[in-house]
Order: sequence, then structure tokens, then C-alpha cells
Amino acid sequence: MDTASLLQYLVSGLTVGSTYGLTALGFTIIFNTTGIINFAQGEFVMLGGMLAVILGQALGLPLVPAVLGAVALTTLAGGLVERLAIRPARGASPIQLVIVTIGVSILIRGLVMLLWGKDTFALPHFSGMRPILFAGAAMLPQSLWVLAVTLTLLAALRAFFTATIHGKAMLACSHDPGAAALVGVNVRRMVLASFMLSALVGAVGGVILAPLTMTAYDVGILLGLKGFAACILGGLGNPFGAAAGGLILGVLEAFGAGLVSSAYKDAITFIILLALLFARPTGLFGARSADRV
Amino acid sequence: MKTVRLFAVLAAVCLMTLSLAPARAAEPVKIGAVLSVTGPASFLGEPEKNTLLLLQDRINAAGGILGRPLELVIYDDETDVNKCVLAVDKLLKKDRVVAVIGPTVSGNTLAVMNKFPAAKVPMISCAAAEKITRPVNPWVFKTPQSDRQAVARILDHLRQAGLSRVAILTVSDGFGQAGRAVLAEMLPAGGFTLVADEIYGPKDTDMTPQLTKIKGLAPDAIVCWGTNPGPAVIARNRVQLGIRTPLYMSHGVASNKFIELAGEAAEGLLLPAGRMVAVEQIEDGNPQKDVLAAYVADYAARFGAPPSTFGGYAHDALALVRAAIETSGSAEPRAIRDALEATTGFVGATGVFNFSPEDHNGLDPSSFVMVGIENGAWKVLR
Amino acid sequence: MTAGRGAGNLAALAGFAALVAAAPWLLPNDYYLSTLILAFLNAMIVIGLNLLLGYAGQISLGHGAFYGLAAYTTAVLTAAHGWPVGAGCAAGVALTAAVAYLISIPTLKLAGNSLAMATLGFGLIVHIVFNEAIAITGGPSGFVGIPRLALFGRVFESDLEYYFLVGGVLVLLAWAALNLIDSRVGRAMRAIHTSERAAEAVGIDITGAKRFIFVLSAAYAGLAGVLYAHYLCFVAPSSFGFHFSVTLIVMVVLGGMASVWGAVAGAVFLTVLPEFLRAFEDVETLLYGAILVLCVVFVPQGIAGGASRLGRALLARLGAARRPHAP
Amino acid sequence: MRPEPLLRCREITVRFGGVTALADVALDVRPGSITSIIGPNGAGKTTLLGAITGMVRTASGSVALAGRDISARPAHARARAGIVRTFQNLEVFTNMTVVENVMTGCHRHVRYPALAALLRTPRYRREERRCLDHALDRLAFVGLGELADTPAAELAFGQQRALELARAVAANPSLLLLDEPAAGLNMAETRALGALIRRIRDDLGVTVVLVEHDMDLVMTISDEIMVLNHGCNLALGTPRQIQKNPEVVRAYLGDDDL
Repeated sequence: MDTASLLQYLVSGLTVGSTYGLTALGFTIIFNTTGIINFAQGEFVMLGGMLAVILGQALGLPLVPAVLGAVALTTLAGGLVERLAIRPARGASPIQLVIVTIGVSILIRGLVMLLWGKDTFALPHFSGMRPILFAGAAMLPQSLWVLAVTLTLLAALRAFFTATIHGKAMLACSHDPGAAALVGVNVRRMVLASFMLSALVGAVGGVILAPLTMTAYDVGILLGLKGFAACILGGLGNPFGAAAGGLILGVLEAFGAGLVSSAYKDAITFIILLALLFARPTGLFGARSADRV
Repeated sequence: MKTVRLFAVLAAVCLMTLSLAPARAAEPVKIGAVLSVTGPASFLGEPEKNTLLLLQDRINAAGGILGRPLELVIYDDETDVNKCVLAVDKLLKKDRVVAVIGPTVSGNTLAVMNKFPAAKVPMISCAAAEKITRPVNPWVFKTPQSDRQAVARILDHLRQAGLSRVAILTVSDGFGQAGRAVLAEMLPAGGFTLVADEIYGPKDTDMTPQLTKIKGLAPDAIVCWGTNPGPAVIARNRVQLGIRTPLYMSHGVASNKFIELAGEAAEGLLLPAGRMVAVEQIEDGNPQKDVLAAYVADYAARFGAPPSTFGGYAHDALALVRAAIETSGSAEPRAIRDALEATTGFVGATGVFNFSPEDHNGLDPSSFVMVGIENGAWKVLR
Repeated sequence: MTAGRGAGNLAALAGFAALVAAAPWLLPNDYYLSTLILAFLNAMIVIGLNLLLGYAGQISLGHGAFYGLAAYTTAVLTAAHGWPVGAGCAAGVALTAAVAYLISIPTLKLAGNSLAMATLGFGLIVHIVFNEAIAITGGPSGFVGIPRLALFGRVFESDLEYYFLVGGVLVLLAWAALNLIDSRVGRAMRAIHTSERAAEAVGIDITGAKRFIFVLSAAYAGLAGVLYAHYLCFVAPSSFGFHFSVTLIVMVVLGGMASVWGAVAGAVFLTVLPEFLRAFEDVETLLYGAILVLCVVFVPQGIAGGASRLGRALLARLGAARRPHAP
Repeated sequence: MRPEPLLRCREITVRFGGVTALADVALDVRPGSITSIIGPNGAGKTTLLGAITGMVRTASGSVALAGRDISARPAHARARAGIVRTFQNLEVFTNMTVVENVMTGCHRHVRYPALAALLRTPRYRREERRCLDHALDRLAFVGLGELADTPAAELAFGQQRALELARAVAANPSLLLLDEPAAGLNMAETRALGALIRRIRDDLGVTVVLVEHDMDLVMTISDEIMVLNHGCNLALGTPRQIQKNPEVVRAYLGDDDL
């Protein structure tokens, strides 16, 4: 096994892993504020990508406004989800809220399918498709975009949750909504903000990934699944853990496919993930107990 | 008292209508269809459904079948085997159709096939698997070519180009699995060396690990068996990794969507495809030319885009049933089946069908041509 | 009183059995029988899953895999190895229970989201094996040639016969679940749901009780799985994936947590609903999602909880005497 | 000559991370006695109950019940051996009725295989009948007989306390550990509780260990009192002896305002 191949596996793994990590970040935001696992998170990623394509193709917008528009619209959609589905179900148990998010994800998928059909679309690469070569491995400029955006978002979220009053208020809502309300935090507004913020993060992920992975109405399912796995692996509630968990998953898959068996690459990944989970039930970087359903 | 009388009158009216119904002159010919209009195989099922709707209007505008209007009952199985079974039951037991078109995918077809001999209704599947018509089930037919015929075309081309060490990269769904089995059988039998047998998932978005591994084995050619969007990703990854080995695709990507998705990375790729991908390039005198030209033009006029070759499977299925009803002069299921089995020289969108009691597919490799992609367009290779 | 509730259970069970028996004569045509057969099979799994999730409070996103494991086991044994159907079915359920037992050892140490992830991972791994072990399972395009169910020399050929068989098994499984809930084991699992400490304090072996209920619930899924395999005579991996496991959870919650009849209602509702929505074609998916959301928002206690609340409200309206109790 | 103790704890040490919660604590409980454990907040009283019942991992030490060492047994096995406890925060099973709560308490002495329950065998019905009668009897004992079919979640706070007691005594324990049973009760309720605890000992023959802050209750009903301070044994004696013990007085005044 030559080093160039190994390096290529690593590069591929990190690229795919960023897609999982980006989705996982969105899970973290909503979980940290509400304790809900948002099954519609993958749908936010899909919406970002699809809306960018639609704005670009149907309305003929150039790439940058199309991307910004897609992110803005998806953020709005996140707010709508909270107002129309989550807020009316107030008082429901966590598992019922999970069912609500499952319903929402199916609804969003159905709506996108109805409006724009079942085809797959590709978004143009941001900085062209000429691969960057180093040490025998090839990487697309878009992969650098993805990695850079993942890291930037991660740093921004860390800063937001630890350094700003809003971020701290959102965390407080998850720990004890009653107490948070007592000290003057508007819990409802925080929940709304968390949905919009995570939709925004999801949409940014969606538009940045769409050139590489292409997009269609149903890409959110798999991303949501892998994003959830990344979250649990990294430790639920920890943005750093979520991103790291995503990267680890991606790298495991790439090496599994390249070195062991491409047919069983997902099985290999999940076996390792389960082994890690049994060893550390709260995830690799998780401190808080994660015993919510 | 009044209400009772009212009910009595209503009941009498209902009874009369019921008893009169069968006596109406032009009772429609009911043909059912189960297609994967949504779900993973919607890229097949949707054009199939559109095609059926198009043909229904065309047939009814021309006076129907045997002077009776054609009524299609189309159900979507969502590419789900349970829903497919339910839909077939509904067609056979509730709607009482005289023939069934579909299902779209092989797995669903295999799941429902055994219901048809019991119901004594013919089925014309739009799925490709060989197991559908081999061994022959008297009540089951299919319109797509078998993978074997597509692979035969690719092997001919490989042989002419003098390529012998071949790597295959197939998708882990029913389509890829069938192609992989045929490739794994026919490549060694044809004197080729199978140097790599890699798999990717239908939803995977990056195949560079598999291609890196293949690159390291330095094959003469790569054959990829899948349907959109996977092969487009593979074409792009191939360019990204700077692989110059010729890449053959399956007929599963023979639609303009593939060229759109793969973009520049599609240049120079080769694949076997039905003649429909490039109607204007069909040689004069080929009987399919007129059939395809009319179909493509009508479809584009109604749905705003040219049909994919998959729509042709449904086109031929309905056209075959219609012809069978008209030759036998009866819309009874058994008469349709007998007439279908006796059909020869029928010119369809996919090829020329010659059914017999031993062959319920009726196509040969000549229904495929090898095409290449040049400057973002299909080019038939001769 | 417990004895009183036992009688209530029996009455409900008898009513349900009568409804199941009468249904074929109430339905306009045979097609609905196949829908009901699939609905009843789902109901079996959901009763089992509700024991685990609704009563014991342990989530599983791997029940689709148990369902599939049993279906594939009997499929392979009967079709490829010539086992009698009865033996294949027994082996299918037994293997599923055995696998569930092994899985439960590491898995049930986890709780909440970690447990969800672990069972989900197990389900995905099993699904990948169904897909890739082509020599045994037939791969993604499925496994054909499974014989129809034959027990004691009798082949269940028609859908009507099969319907009565599946309906009968469902009534039995519901009866057994009701019995279990009102037993030492049933109280133990409900105790674990509210407070593991308090359960331990009265001598309940938490690990043992959780493991038992996990295995039992997998066996329910397994029984449904073998009946499914010999009904369709075809199995494919896509029927047993992540999506199906999630649907099962939705059935539990929508039907009503901790309610056997809720499980049946949830399974039948969500199996039949798409058949009704089919008329809406392209809007179907959208409507399905919207209905899920609306159900949770407006009937948070599930169909069973909603129905019993409605019933109570009606009773109160009618002035029926409710036993007063001190504050 | 003292009789053989029912419960005998020796050198119990418990550490949470770097903090030593209990250090070499010893405790003997005479059969048929009411023994109280008191001490300032944070003295390790509840931790000691946890160590006895096996819910808290001990670093070292031994626990013996009726002369048999049970130190290695998990919590549920110790409960089966006869040590049953209640909790400081109410731990009523809110998803059951009142009588079902108490029937759950019968877990250790109602015996039939799960298969018997699934198939509703005669043995299952016989045992369930017995269990129900026993539970109703215990409910009546604590004065909740009228509320058997009420959902447990609908009970008032004091009633939930009584229910916990009924559930605990339904297990027919040989040793009952009560963790602050008077917390949150008013004076009248506390007096009734004291009488109930006595009846549990006198009528049901259950040995009681009581962790309690309410000194009136402790002093009235205890036969023997053990004082813990900073995780160590501080004193042991009758209520009268303890009240006069200067170290105890200092521990309370110095550490806490109780």
C-alpha cells in the first residue's frame, strides 16, 4: 500500500466526513437548547442545496446571491418549523417531539418533491474543478471550501455558546427551562432562535456540499442519519465533538472502502462506532450524560 | 314514512343503474399499471407513468381499442415491495383489470410474479432482471433488454479496442447487483481478466476510495454499473484523480440527465444504449426510426422534455397489449396472453420484439447500440 | 381492581377478536384483506415494541432488523435447504430471540440517545448483511421462492385463510401482552420506566428484566417476520431498513405509549393511511408528514389515549357515576 | 450480652472521585429495633443507606445481614435478601395505580415464570390473587385502602409518602431503611408517621433504620441512635445518651444551623 493511496483515502474521508460533521453541528444547536433530536436536520441541509440550485437555475441568479438567498430562505423555513410544528406541540414528551420532527422531515421532502421534482441537480463548484495535487493525492478546491467552512462554523458556534449572552441563554434553556425563565430568559424565543440557527448552519452545509455531492429532494435522509451518528460518537451537545465525530466517521468509511471492503464499508464503520459507544456511552468528547430520548 | 319511501325509490334507482351498467355499449378496456413513480426508482417510474398517460390519450383519440375506450389504472408502489404487492392485489381483485403493466423494478416484479398465474391475468414487466422471464412464467412478459445483452455489447467493444484487464464498480442495489453478477460471469468467460470488483452505495457521494484502489491495480478499462447520480459522481471522481483508463457505463445512465450531472467529466465515456438516446442518428430504413421519432416528439410536446429510454419500456408494454387485444379481437386476459406470446416482428421503442413460448422478452443484443459522449452529446458508434 | 381490569381486558379482547373475525364480511373486496394482513403483521411488531418502549421505557431502532432476521432465516431454511415450513418458522423466531439476547448484553447498558444509536447501528449492520451476503440472501433484488405457510399438513393458500391465521395470532399475542403487563414482570418493567432506583430497591433485577423484555419484544417481531416471509413468499432488504424501524416507533407513539390497543391502532392506522392517501398521488408524501405532525400536536396521548379520554368525557357527560376519590 | 445484630456493617468506605464520603463507618442494628442515623447535612447518611443497599459502590468494608456477608451482591439481590429502602425524594411509580405500586413491592415474594404470566396459567392467577390481597392489606395498613385504584400520580404529597411505605412493607422485608420519611410533612402528619413506623416494627416485625432530620420524631421512636459527622462514626447510644453527648452538640452547632 503506497502512501499516495493512503493520503488519498484520508483526503476523501475528511471531505465526506465534513458533510457529516456539518449536519451534526445543526443537531447540536437544537439539542443544546431544547433536548430534542431534530430528525429534520438533514432536510435543512437538503433545502440549502436545493434552493441554491433552484434560485440559480429557475431565477437565473448568479452563484453568490443564489447561495445567500438559499441560506436565508432555509433559515426562515427553520423558524417556520418551530412556529408551526414544535411550538404547538408544547408540553409533549421528548419522544413525541422527535416524532413531530420526523413528520416535518417527511413533509419538507414531500413539498420539495412536489415543487421541483425528483431529479438530482448539481451546483457549480465555487472555485472551479481543477484538482489540487500534493504528494500523489488529488483534492478538489471545493473540498477545501467544505473543510474551511466546517472549521469556521465550529469556531463561531464555540464562541457563540461560551462567550455571548444569547448563547449562554440557549444552553441554560436545555439544562433547566424553568430556571432559565426565572432569570429572565425568554425560553420560547431561544427555542425559535435555535431552530433558525441550526437551519442556517444546515443550509450553509447544504450549499457548500451541493457542488461535490449533488443534491436531490431525498439526500437529507442519509445525511441526517450519519449526522446523528456523528453527534453520538462525538458526544451529544458538544459542537466540537459533533464535528470531530463526523470527520472520524468519514475517514473510517474511506479507509474501510479502500483497505477492507467497499461492500461492507458502512458495516465496518458502524461496528467501530458501536464498539466506541460501548466503551464510552457518552461519546468520545461527551461529558454530560446523554440519557434523553 | 316519507323518508322510508324516499329510500325505497333511491334503492330502486340504484339497482336499475347497476343492472343497466354492463349493458352500456362502450365499456372501457381496463388495463392496470404498478410503477415506481416515487422513491429511489422514480427516475424510471416517472417517465413510464408519463408515457402511459400520453399513450392513453393517443389511443383514445384514435377511437380506443376495439372501439372501446382505454382506461388505465396506475398505482405508485413508491419503490416499496409491500406497497407493490398491495397495489397488484388492488388491480387484480378490486379493479379487475385485463392486463398489468409493470412493476418498474426487478425486486418488486419478482415479488408479485406468482400472483399472475393464479389470477390468470398477463403481466408485462418494465424491469430487466433475467429471472423474470427465465424460466418462463406463462403469464409474465418483460420489455427491457436483459443486462446480458448490454454486457455483450460492452465486451464486443472492449475486444475491438484490445482491452483485457477490466475493473468493475457496481452499485449495491438491485440494478447494480444484477449487472455485477452478469459481468462477473461473462468477463472471465469472454477471456477477460477481472482485476477489481468494487461496490458503492446508492446514496454515496464520493467514490474516490474505490477508484484509488482501482487506479493502483492499473486495469485497461473500468466498467461502472449504476443509475444516477452515482455514475456521475464516479465520472467526476475519475477526472479528479486523473485516471485516464477508459470508463464504460451501463444503459442505466442513458439519459441526458447523466450528461448534465457529470458535466465535462462525461466526455469520452462509453455505454450501450437503446436507439432512443439519439433518434436523429438512427440509420434510415431502420423500422424503429418512425416509432421513436413519433414517441419522442409527442412526449417532448406534452412534458416539455424528451423522454428517457426508460419511458420506452412502458411504451412498448402498452403498445404490445394493445396490439394483442386487436389481433385477437378480445380483451379477455387469456386471449391477450395467447396473442402476446404469438407476437413477432413488433417494432417498439426499445427494439423489435419476437415472443415465443420459450422467450417472453423477445429482444436480442441488436436492440442496443454503443454510444459515446462527445461535446456533451450522445454519439452513436458504428 | 386488578381482577376487574382483567375482566375488562378480556371483554376488549373478545370485542377485538369479533371485529377481526367479522372484517372479511364487512370489506367490499379481497384487496383490503392483503392490506389488513400487512397491518396486523405490523401490529404484532408494534405490540412487542410498545412493551419495550412504552412500558419499559427502552428505545429500539433495530426492530426492523429483527423482523428481517426472522423472515430471512425461515426463507433461507425452507426455500434453499428444504426445511419444513413449521421448523423454519420456529428457527426464525428462535434465532431472532438469540441474536436479541446477545445484542442486549452490551446494548442495554446504554440509555436514551446512546441506546437509540446502538440499536440503530445494529439495524444498519444487519441491513448491510442482507444486501451484501448475496450468496445467502439473494442481495438487494430479494429472495424468491419461499413456500406458502403450511402447518400440520395444511397449506394456507388463500388470502382469507391467511388473514384468519394472522388475525388469530395477533389476538393471541395481544392477549399474552395484556397478561404480561398485569404480572410481576409487567410491573417490574413499568417500575424501571419511572425509577430504576426504586425498582432496584424492591428487588427487581433491572438488567435481567430489561433483557427479558428486549428478547420478548424481538421475538414478537420475529413471529411477525416469519409470517410475513411465508405470506409474500418474497423478501428483500428494503423492507427491513432504518426507515421501517423508524415507522415502527412512530406507530408506537401515534397509537399511544404503554397501550396494547394503542399499538394495534397505531399500526393499522399508519399501514392503511398510505393506501387511502394514494388517491392524492404527488401530494401523498406531504399529507402523510402533515398528518403525523397534526396527530402529535392534537392527540399527544396517541390514538388509545385520545380515545379513552374521549370515552371518559362522554361518560362524564352522560353523568355516569365515577367512583369519587379523596384529594 | 447483646443479641447477634441483624445488620452488621464494618469499615465502610465510600469515595466519590477524590472525596471520601464515608470513612471506616461501622453500624450494628439489633433485630426488632428502630435505629436512627443522624448527623449534619453532608455527613454521609444517605450514602450509608446506599452502601448498605448496594446502590453506592463501596471502596472497602463489609455488610452482613443476619450473619451472612452480602457485600458482593448487587442492589436487587440485597433487596431480595430482605433489605428494602425508601427514598428522600419521592420515587413513586407514577405510571401505575396505587395498588399496582404496592404489588410491585411484592416482587421478591411473588414467584412464577414469565411464561406462566404470558399464558395466564392457574399458578399465575393464584399468585396474582395472593399478591393483590397482600397489597390491599398493606395499603389498609398505611391508611390508603380507599385509594387502591387511583393513579399514583394523583395522590397528594403525604399520601405518596405513605404509598412508598406501603410498597416497602409489602416486600415483607426483614430490614427497612427509611430515608427522611418526614421531609415535607406537617406536624400532625409527622406524628402519624411516627406511630406508623412503630406499628411497622411492632405489628409486622420489621427492623427499621431511620435517617431523619426531625429530632422530635427521632427522639420519640428510636431505640438507638448513631451519629455520623464528616463521613465518620461520631457517637452511638440511646436517645437520652445522644442528647447529652457534648460532641454531638458541637457537631450540630459548629457545622449546621439545625
